[in-house]
Amino acid sequence: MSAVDWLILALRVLIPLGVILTVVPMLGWAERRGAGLIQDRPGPNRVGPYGLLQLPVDAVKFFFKEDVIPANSDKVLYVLAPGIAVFAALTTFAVIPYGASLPAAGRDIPLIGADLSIGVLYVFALTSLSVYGIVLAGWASNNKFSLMGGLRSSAQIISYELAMTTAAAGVILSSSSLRLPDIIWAQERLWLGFLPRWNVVPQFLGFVVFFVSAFAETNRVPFDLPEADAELVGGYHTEYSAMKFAMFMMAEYVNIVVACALTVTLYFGGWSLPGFHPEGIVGAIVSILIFSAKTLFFVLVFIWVRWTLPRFRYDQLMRIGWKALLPLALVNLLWVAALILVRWI
Amino acid sequence: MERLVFDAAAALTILFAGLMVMHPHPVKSVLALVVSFFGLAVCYVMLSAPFIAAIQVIVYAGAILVLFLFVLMLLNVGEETRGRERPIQRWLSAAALLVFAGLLLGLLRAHGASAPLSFGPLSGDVAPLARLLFSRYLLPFEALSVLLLAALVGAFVLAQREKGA
Amino acid sequence: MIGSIPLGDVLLASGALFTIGLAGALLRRSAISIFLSTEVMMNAANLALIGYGSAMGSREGQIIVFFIIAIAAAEASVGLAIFVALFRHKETIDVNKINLLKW
Amino acid sequence: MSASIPLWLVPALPLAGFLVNGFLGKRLGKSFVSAVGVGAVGLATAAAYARLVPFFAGDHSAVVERIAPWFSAGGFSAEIAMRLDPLSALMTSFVTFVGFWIHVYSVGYMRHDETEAGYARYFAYLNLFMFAMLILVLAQNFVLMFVGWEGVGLCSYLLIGYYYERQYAADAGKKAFVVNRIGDFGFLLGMFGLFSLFSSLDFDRVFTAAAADPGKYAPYLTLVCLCLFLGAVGKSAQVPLFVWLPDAMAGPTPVSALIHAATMVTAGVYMVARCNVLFRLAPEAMAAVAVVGAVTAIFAGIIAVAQNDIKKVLAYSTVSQLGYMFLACGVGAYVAGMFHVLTHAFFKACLFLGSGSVIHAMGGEQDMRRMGGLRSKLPITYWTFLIATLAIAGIPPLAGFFSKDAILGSVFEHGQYVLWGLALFTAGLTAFYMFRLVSLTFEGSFRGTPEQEHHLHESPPSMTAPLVVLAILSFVGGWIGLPRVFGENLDRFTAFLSPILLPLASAAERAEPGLSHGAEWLLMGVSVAAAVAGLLLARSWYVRGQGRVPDRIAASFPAAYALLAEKFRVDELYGLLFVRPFDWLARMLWKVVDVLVIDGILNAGAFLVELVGDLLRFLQTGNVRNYALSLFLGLIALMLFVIGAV
Repeated sequence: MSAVDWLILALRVLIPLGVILTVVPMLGWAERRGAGLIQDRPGPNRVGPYGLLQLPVDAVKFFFKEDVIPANSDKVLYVLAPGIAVFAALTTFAVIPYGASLPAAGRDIPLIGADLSIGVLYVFALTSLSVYGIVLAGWASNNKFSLMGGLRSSAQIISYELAMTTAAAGVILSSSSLRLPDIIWAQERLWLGFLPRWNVVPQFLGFVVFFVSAFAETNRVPFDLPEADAELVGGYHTEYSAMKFAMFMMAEYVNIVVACALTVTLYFGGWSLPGFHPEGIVGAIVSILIFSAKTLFFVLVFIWVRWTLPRFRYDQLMRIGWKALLPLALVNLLWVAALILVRWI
Repeated sequence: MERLVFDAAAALTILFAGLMVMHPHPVKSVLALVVSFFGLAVCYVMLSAPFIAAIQVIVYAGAILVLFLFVLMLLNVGEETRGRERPIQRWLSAAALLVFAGLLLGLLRAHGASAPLSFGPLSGDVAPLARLLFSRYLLPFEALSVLLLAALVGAFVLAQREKGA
Repeated sequence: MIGSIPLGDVLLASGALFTIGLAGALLRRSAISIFLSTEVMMNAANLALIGYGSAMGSREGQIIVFFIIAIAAAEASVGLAIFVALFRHKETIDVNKINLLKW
Repeated sequence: MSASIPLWLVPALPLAGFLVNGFLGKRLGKSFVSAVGVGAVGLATAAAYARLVPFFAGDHSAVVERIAPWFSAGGFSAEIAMRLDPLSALMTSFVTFVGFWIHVYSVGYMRHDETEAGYARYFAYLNLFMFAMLILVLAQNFVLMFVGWEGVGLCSYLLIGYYYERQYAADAGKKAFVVNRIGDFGFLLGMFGLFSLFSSLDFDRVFTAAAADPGKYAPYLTLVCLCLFLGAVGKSAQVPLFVWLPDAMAGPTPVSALIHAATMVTAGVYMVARCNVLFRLAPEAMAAVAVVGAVTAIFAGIIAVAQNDIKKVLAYSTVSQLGYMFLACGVGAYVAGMFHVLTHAFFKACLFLGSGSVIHAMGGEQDMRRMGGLRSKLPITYWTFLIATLAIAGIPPLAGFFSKDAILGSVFEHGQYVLWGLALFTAGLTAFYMFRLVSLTFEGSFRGTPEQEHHLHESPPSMTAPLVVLAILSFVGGWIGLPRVFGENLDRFTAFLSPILLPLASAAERAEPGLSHGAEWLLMGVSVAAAVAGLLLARSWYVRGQGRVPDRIAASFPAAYALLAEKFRVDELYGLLFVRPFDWLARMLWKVVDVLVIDGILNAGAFLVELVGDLLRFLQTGNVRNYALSLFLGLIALMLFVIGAV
């Protein structure tokens, strides 16, 4: 590999990373503005136009607040936990294609961090690792509320991962590949001349299960039991403050972005649009924009849901996971298998 | 290059496995094992078994060890206490382990096994593996699914609180 | 990928891992630690299987490992349920204190 | 001859009756049980006679009907096959006939004193007996015959112990069974011997082979025949195995009549006659048969004199008469023996049924000393009983005279004068004790309680009808075999049976008429004289003398009388010789072998296991890690072993 190749690889990976890290604080702003919108109140509007400068102010605040490490906590793990959370969230993005290939420097550069043959599995592997951040945070804090949050998180994520994977298995089945670019390519065309060949059409049930599970996986309302502020003060991050707390916040938003990107990739054709054939640099840029738009839409749905729905009880959460979503995912899988059997897809 | 990565990952695996055994606190043990298994997954990738590597991370790190952690936290198990026990178990175990390790080393040395792996026909693709799994090994696969169901029911029954208790 | 990993490395790693797991199983007192150690041993075997499979150009090693991992999952769930039930009765999972079957 | 009715139907019908009564009888009620029980045997009789009448009238050659292969093992095979030849035809004719009338009699006899279950059980067993007896008689090979042989033994046991709630009846059944086992053992040994000699147990093949090459088999046949005869001795209650028959009177009286007088006990005679081809080649065995028969005849006759139980007298009389039959067989006069079997079946059945009628009237009383003067109260019983008594005593022209005379004549003819003397004395003895019985029972005045006297009544028609039928046959039954002195062609019985039961070769070689007419008349006169003498003596002592003379004799020789009254104490002797030693042996086996040795070994084993367990249990530390360590040590050992092996 030449130096150019290395450079391209680095850019391929680092640019989206940078974008995400930039976008995430903006999501914090968007969430608060969205909350204001939905709850009929202003939200942040004092610092800068539309409160946009709130972001750097908050960042500065996080940097300079006192970083408290509780006594009797497990210091190493306490410090490690938020790192794990952010790391697991960010690395997931590596296999998600964020655009069509870019012709540049005499090469056809795929717009993806790492084109793994087991892309989907990689995503799930890292998602399952993300639970460690929360669990460890809960345990290391040596705090009852934190521990409860950690416990809830571990049980919840394992439970919903089942439904999520099973729903995704339907997509894998219909695309007969674990590579995410393959999955996108499989959704490129039209059905009957007008219907986009997106997986969401035949597998709407699967999409619903996947998306609902994504809420649980990211610990978002209505499944934010690990931090449930009404019961557990702050859940697993009760003891955290300053930058470490910021890292948990960041991990949460990165997770949301990744979950949405994945949803888009699996069910909504990723960067593709029916009738759109990316050509050249412009095509690549357009594809990136399409992907970003789709992802942003689902991120806004996340925010919308957060300020709309109440929180479930823990037993309700478990019941939905095991008795509703998992069976539905299985039904979806059977349905896809049947469709393949009769050669409709 | 591959050998270097493999050896590094293997060293990491062994190091953290050792840490897991040494550490008196079960929670730390589990965490050490997570790292160790992560290293093992890297080893699998290097041995052109990416699917197994992914499964390793998803099932072991993502499910089994989380379950361990869950139980440890639920039971709030603390550090191992040094109970009174006859030392014969320790000494005999240590001696036997030394003998065993010596035997393994001897066997490795005697039977070479220094030949490099031939990766020729093997690619990291999942499809051939799936084909094998769903054709020749279909019956074990189905049996396994029954086993998992049985384990599910069994675990449920075992962990259920006894009625009236 | 170009194969340049000697089988000996794989087997050495596998053997070392197995011995470590064995040591843990023999020397630890916490039932969960022993259980973890057996997992290590199982993974050592997995590593050897994958190594041999690759060396022989066969995928059957991976198939076996796949099965082993699935069985390990079943085993872990039942085993942990047993520990939970045990802990409820004995308030401990120290195997030195669990000796109801003593003569 | 195409048979319209298959032979197997004859035993099958009683079997069906047994199955119905045995399994359903309890719920069906007495009338239904009677109908099934009597009907099955009646139909069997009808079926048998449908075959027998043409057989008697026409061709007498043997017919074999093969029904099914039974089993086959190695070189041995047996089939279920039935044989109709003059001998089996004769047996079948009276077994079915007498059996049928005894069934009829049983309806009256058993009706009142049994529960429905007991009644059904009784008829079921009786039908089963008929089945077994007919199998025995009709069998074509020794194996099937043995089935019938054991079957009748079983039924005998079951029916003797019919009143099983009474200790003595149960004991009597057991005794009969055990004693019969000794005989059956002999029979089995004989069968084994035959098979090793002839490689077959089929009658035709065995007898043909034996007849074809006498010199080859003769040396072995003595032993084989003695073994077979041991079986006959057991079944037919000969010395020394006769002890069970008197005790067998514990069963219901019709059973005594059917099984222990008319049919089953003659099976031994039938078997010896059936094997006459073999016995003929074994003169020593024949001699044994003759001597045993003669000794039994006189021995049982003497005992009968001093018995007071009406059924016991008849039982010993039966033993004695069976001795006669064997005596005849022993001297080679198989025809005479079978002739006596036939006539004996009639008059002895009649006598037993008559005694049953008496017992019935007396309300269960069997002691003759409490009877007397029943003649007027039970006229039909009395007259039929008298006819049968005259028949057994050998008064011409009744049935017994001809058969007994044929035996005596044959014995004399063969030059066995000692045996002849014994037989002649027995004839007189027979007349004596039978008239003693008649006198004590029917003559004189009633000696029982007033209650019993009030209860006295003639039996119902179902009981008297068989009596009359059998009495008539006791009268005329002998006329089918008139001796030569009355005319050359009158002995149809001999003519009928002679194809099967050839006279002894030695006798055949001699001049055809062994005895002159004069000698024959003389012999006849002597036997009649002996009978009449016994008869008159009994009348004078017991009717006119009121029993004073015998009392005086008994008083003069108390020891001898006691010995006689106690049946020569044979039972006690056997008790001393066999029962006690076996008892002791069993006790030893129990106390020493079982308790000390076997239990000791067992307990020692258990103790050892316990000891080892006590030591080894310390390995059971209950500590999982110890177990894991031992597992691991085992692994190392295994590895070392494998490395060493490679």
